[in-house]
Amino acid sequence: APAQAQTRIALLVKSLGNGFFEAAARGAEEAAAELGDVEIIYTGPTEPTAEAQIEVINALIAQQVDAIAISANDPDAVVPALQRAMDRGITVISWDSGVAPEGRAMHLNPSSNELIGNTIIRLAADHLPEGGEVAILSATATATNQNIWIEEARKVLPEYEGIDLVAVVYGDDLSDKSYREAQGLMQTYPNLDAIIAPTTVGIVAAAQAVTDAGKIGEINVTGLALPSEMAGHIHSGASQSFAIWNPIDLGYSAAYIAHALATGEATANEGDIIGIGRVGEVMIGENGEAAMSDPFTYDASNVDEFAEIF
Amino acid sequence: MSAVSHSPRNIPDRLESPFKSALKSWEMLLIIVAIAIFVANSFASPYFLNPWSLSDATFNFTEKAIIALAMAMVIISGEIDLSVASIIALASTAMGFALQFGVDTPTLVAIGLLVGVACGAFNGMLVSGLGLPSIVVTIGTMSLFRGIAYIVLGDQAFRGYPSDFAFFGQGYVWWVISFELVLFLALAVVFYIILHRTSFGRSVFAIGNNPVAAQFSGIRVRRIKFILFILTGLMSGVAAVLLTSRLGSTRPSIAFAWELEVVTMVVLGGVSILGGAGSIFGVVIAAFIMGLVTFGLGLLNVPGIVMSIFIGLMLISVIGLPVVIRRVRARMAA
Amino acid sequence: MKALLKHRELILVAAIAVLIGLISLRFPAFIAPRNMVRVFDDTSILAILALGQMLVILTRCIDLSMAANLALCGMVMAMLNAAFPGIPMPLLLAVGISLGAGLGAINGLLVWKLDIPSIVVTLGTMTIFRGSIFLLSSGQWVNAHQMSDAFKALPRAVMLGLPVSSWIAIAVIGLFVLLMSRTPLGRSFYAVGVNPTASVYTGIDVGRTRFFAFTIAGAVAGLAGYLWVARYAVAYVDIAGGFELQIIAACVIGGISIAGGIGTVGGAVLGALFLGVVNNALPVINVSPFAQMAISGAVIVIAVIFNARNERKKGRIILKKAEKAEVAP
Amino acid sequence: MSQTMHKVLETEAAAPSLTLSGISKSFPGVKALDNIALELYPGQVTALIGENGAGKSTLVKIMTGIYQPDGGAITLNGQDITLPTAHAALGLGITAIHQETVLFDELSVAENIFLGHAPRTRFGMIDWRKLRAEAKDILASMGAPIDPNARLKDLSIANKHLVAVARALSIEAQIVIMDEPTAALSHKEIEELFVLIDLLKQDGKAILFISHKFDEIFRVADRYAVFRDGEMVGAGLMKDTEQSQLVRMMVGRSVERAFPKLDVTPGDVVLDVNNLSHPTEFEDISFSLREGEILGFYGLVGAGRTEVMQTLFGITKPSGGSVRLDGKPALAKNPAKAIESGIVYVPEERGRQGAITGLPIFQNISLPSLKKTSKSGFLRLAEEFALARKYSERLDLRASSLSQEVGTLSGGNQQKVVIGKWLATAPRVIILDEPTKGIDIGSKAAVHEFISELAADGLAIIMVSSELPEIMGMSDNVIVMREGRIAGRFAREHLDAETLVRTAAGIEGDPA
Ligand SMILES: Nc1ncnc2c1ncn2[C@@H]1O[C@H](COP(=O)(O)OP(=O)(O)OP(=O)(O)O)[C@@H](O)[C@H]1O
Ligand SMILES: Nc1ncnc2c1ncn2[C@@H]1O[C@H](COP(=O)(O)OP(=O)(O)OP(=O)(O)O)[C@@H](O)[C@H]1O
Ligand SMILES: [Mg+2]
Ligand SMILES: [Mg+2]
Repeated sequence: APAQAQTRIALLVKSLGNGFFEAAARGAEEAAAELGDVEIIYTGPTEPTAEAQIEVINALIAQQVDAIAISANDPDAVVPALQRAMDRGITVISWDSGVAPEGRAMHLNPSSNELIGNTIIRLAADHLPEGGEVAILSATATATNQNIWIEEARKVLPEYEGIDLVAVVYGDDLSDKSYREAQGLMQTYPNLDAIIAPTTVGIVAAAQAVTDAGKIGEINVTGLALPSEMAGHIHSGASQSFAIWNPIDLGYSAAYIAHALATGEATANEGDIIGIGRVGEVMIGENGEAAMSDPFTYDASNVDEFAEIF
Repeated sequence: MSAVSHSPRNIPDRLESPFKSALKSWEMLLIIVAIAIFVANSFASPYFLNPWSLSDATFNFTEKAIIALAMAMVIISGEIDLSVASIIALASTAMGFALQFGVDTPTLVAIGLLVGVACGAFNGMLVSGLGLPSIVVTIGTMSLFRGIAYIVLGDQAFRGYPSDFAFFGQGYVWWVISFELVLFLALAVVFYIILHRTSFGRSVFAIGNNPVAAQFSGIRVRRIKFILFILTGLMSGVAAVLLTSRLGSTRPSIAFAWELEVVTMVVLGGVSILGGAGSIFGVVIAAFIMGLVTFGLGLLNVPGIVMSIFIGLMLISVIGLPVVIRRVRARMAA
Repeated sequence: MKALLKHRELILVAAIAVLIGLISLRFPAFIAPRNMVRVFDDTSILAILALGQMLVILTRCIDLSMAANLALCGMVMAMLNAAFPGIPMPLLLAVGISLGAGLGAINGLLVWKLDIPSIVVTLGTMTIFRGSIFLLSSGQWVNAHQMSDAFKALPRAVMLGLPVSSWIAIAVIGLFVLLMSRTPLGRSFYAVGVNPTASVYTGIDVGRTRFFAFTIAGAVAGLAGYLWVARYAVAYVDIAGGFELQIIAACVIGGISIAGGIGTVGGAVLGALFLGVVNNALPVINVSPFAQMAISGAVIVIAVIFNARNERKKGRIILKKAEKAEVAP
Repeated sequence: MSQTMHKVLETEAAAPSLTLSGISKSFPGVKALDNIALELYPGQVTALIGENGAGKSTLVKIMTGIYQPDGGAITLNGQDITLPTAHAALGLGITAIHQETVLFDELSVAENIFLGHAPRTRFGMIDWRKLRAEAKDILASMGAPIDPNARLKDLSIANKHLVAVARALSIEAQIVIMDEPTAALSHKEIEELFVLIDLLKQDGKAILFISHKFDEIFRVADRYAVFRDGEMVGAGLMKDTEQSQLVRMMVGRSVERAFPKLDVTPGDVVLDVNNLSHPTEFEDISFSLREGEILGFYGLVGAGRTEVMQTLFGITKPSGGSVRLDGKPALAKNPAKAIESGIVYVPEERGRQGAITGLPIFQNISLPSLKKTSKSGFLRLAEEFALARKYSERLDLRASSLSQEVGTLSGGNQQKVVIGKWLATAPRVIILDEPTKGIDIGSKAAVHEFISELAADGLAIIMVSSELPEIMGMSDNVIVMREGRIAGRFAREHLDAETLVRTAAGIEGDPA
């Protein structure tokens, strides 16, 4: 049994069995090792729903963990449960997929939403010098962060000459539905030039659909994904490039911040600066949000080396 | 029986006292299982035996269990309702929608319950009115109801429920005793009486055993089934109020995939999925068992999906074991 | 009966035709032969799964674990392929299909030997199978580049204008037609569904027949598991999540009576095609993504009502005007 | 053919083809069979008789591999055999027509006959052409006018039974068991069945024939075996015994005359039915029923009597006509309404429409009377038990306790529960559809006595029956139905078997 001296930090994810979160967990462990007296509890529900996540929160409260770092399935639904946690003296932060301000001390964005929104459009635009039609294939229609990014993307769209966002469809993070939606896009918009999928299931399915439709070279699939998942499609040319922030760093940072706040080494008021080990430091912005780093772009040149890692 | 005695004059009411048969009953087995799990948990985790923890744990199942009470009656009558979770979604959406017009808490609750009843009535109409198989009907309405919620809400969420509304899902009646728990236990008593102490309940059993003979016996089969579906709808409405209040917000994905957990609860409770047999008491214990198991494993940070393996195994073995035991007994006897 | 079913299948064909017609009004390219082939190919997985489910439903059971079975087999095959790309495809397929059959057999045994109601059994195994995938893969994905090209290529290879996956579906359909119409086993599925008691008296072992239904359904799920992971070139814990309901819906739309004993291969396939057309149409005629769920729900409800109208039995014929049973002298 | 019978009796020496010894079988709470020994001889009919619950059907189920005996041995032509499954029994050429028709509604007649032993093609596939042809032949050989391609669903009960017989014949059997094959058959069809039985005898098949009807037994059987409470209490040659002796063995006491009809002078008209019609089932049915009257409805199975009665009870909607109870319109919308107004119907299909086999006896009996036994919707068990005890005792029910599940009672005892449950509602008009179908002499007498008592108490009674003696013994007036129409009306004093049968079969119509 862990000595009570330790700080016990729960890394609570949307649902287990997702490469992205597995990587984040490894990052958290890394941080724990650096910090020494920290135990990481990596956990999550079966289904990616708020109700299921609340059950896990209750269990964590009961264990009197010192901190909960959550990537939420629903920004609002988990608030009451997290508030109860805070009432019981547990430090709560959210990361990746955020929680409404009243439900946590601070939120760590993998990167600033503006940057991500901008990046996913840029990824497409870079390969469309004289403009063209792009469509977005998102996760579920209720996925918070995807929706924010799409919003941001819409904002910056005018800055990109001739890039025309023709549709936003939802693949619900189901491979068959995403695949079908991608096929639908290719049919509805015969001269589509790029599909942007800011979600890993979606981008993989879309790349596959493009490959199967024999449209490699015509349609560039891009968006957010893990190198390990996209390496194949980069080489096949279905995808020129894609971006992701380093999930290991994200988990690492979340653990660092949770630890700092739980041990009182730091506070999370607007303007405060919290050190996050090798990643550097973050500054708490308005309504308690902070951004970790810029998304990093992967293409044929570097995808393989990272595919080994995450 | 005929072999036992030839004189018709002395047919006893029962062969053994109700008490003795109770000892052999399914419920007894469940109680033992429940106690076993409780003890196991308290050894497995130092955090288990803490009133607040246990109180929190009850929130994990009270809403489902409330639906299970009505579901038990539907299943005993030989039908099933897989749309309950979607009814929650639709009812909750309706409440959130009304919220936009700034209605007060009582009205909110009323709306939630009404929508529940309406959905139940729709199912009931299709099943008992048109005589359609409930399992497929409710698989359909399952998508239909939630689908409507999606059309209304899309990717939006309804927030900002009045603070007094929070009581239903977050309030405590006394110390660690939550309102949800009290309401569940109260409803359990009500349903126990309805099912086991009234002629309505008796009719439900009769229908589940043999709908035709029940009809020939002057039981209004269709009407009773209709009522049962409305009852399930109503309880889903209640659950919608509680859950919405507990989450403090509404999204169309609310209560996703709950229907199977509710059915699991009912079946664990010893209700025959084929209809005609079961008891409310069993369902109540089953609810606590499932709550205890998931919470206990949660304390050990067993991943949710592994937990579900456990529930699956429990479901099969709890239903299967008695059969096996009977077989083995028979073996030894022979 | 036969006549009635034929009749119903014709209606279903008509319905699908009308549906396609309407869609092509809004989106002409939809009826393009190439697209029709695509739709059929996209539906092939659902179709063969529906056939498996049909057997189970005919015997008055239901299999909620088919999608989970599919996912588990798919994952196992993907992991094997990733670990030992050397394994020849036929062998790998054999492994996958037998694994599926094995899992189905577990359902079958529980239903047969412990006579636990199938809905309970498969409710349990559904979660158990899913969980096992997690334990097996420890949550990791198997991604496109980890799979051998042969693994991914097979279902896509085009023969005589149709992808192999479509041909596989067609072959399965053929086998089922033979099974159901010409073999004692096939007939016993009907017998058990129509009247279990009578089946016992007739020397048909009800439990054993159900066991075979589940085993075949499992094997079919195993096959579908391969087609799935190969087509979408990725395997992870919850692929085909919630697909079990689609499968049942296809059967219901196809006029397979949930009460058992009534249903045909044609019906199941057409039911699947109907759903396939709807699923493929909704994206292209850009219906609001939020409306899709409601629509498919409505379709199911309407189908049930419709089938019931066909099945409703009229009063018995006693007045001399007509007893069909009499042979015309 | 009576000659053939004698021939067989002379060739007494023949060794038994099937021998049962020491067969025992217990069910929870019942010893259904206790150390039974039975021999079946080739070319002979052995009648198995015994009260309800004596164990007859249980023995049949053991001989056909459906139940496994707790102990005992079975030898076929001198070799020891075991019957682990129904399949095994069929394989050994043991075939049975069971008490309840067990066939497949959705399948064709031909397939019903050959399911499980269908002719195959070279490739082991089912040979449909051959199958249909053979089915046609068998049905023809029985003189049954049934189309092999028809769906069983579309057949009347009677024809269904004939298909069951055809199935038994389709199997190359040396042992043929018939468990109350005539219960649902009409006079005419019973005659045809007896012809078949004689044919089977000539083929040297050994036949076990179970029936509660002594006239039939004396008509076809060469030997008899009597069961009482699961024990074999006697066996021998029919020619050395007579009815009273058999009855005494059966019940262990002698039974008073079967039809204790009390003379009641009917009072005022209670029920008045006018031109009741239905699109497919019956046409202008008109009759009136008086207090204390027993109105018999006779006809061949399939004549549509049940349908008429079920319409009066609110199960089926008529297309026209009127029903008046005490002069007031009383066409019930549903059974509940009918019961309220005082019309009750004791259904014919015990298993499907009468008994709720999963529930205990007392709950079955109290079910239609719940309004009475409960108080403002709440159950009162004491009342229910009282009610149940009253009627189960009056009907001489055999059960281990009132909490025993009805499903575990024998056919006859289940029927008593069903009748009891309707009498318990204290109705004005009671409709009994085949009230003594499958009930043994002892209980039959009890039921008949009871019926006429009820009549004496002023209850108006309709009795649908296909048993001539019962109709003639019990009815004040008789209505004969044929093919959905009333074919004749007779008053008690002009009742004569000949005419009734003729009218029912439509041999020479003499409408009243
Ligand atoms: N499945 C069963 N479970 C428990 N008891 C049974 C079962 N089947 C028969 N019995 C009992 O065994 C005894 C014999 O029943 P059986 O049906 O053989 O009587 P029977 O002679 O055929 O009566 P009937 O003339 O009414 O058909 C009865 O007491 C009955 O209650
Ligand atoms: N082909 C059939 N399919 C289903 N049920 C049938 C069929 N034939 C008869 N029955 C049922 O058996 C019972 C007797 O119907 P039947 O055709 O014998 O009319 P009936 O004249 O009332 O016969 P009975 O002389 O037995 O009263 C009815 O309850 C009827 O529903
Ligand atoms: Mg019998
Ligand atoms: Mg009748």
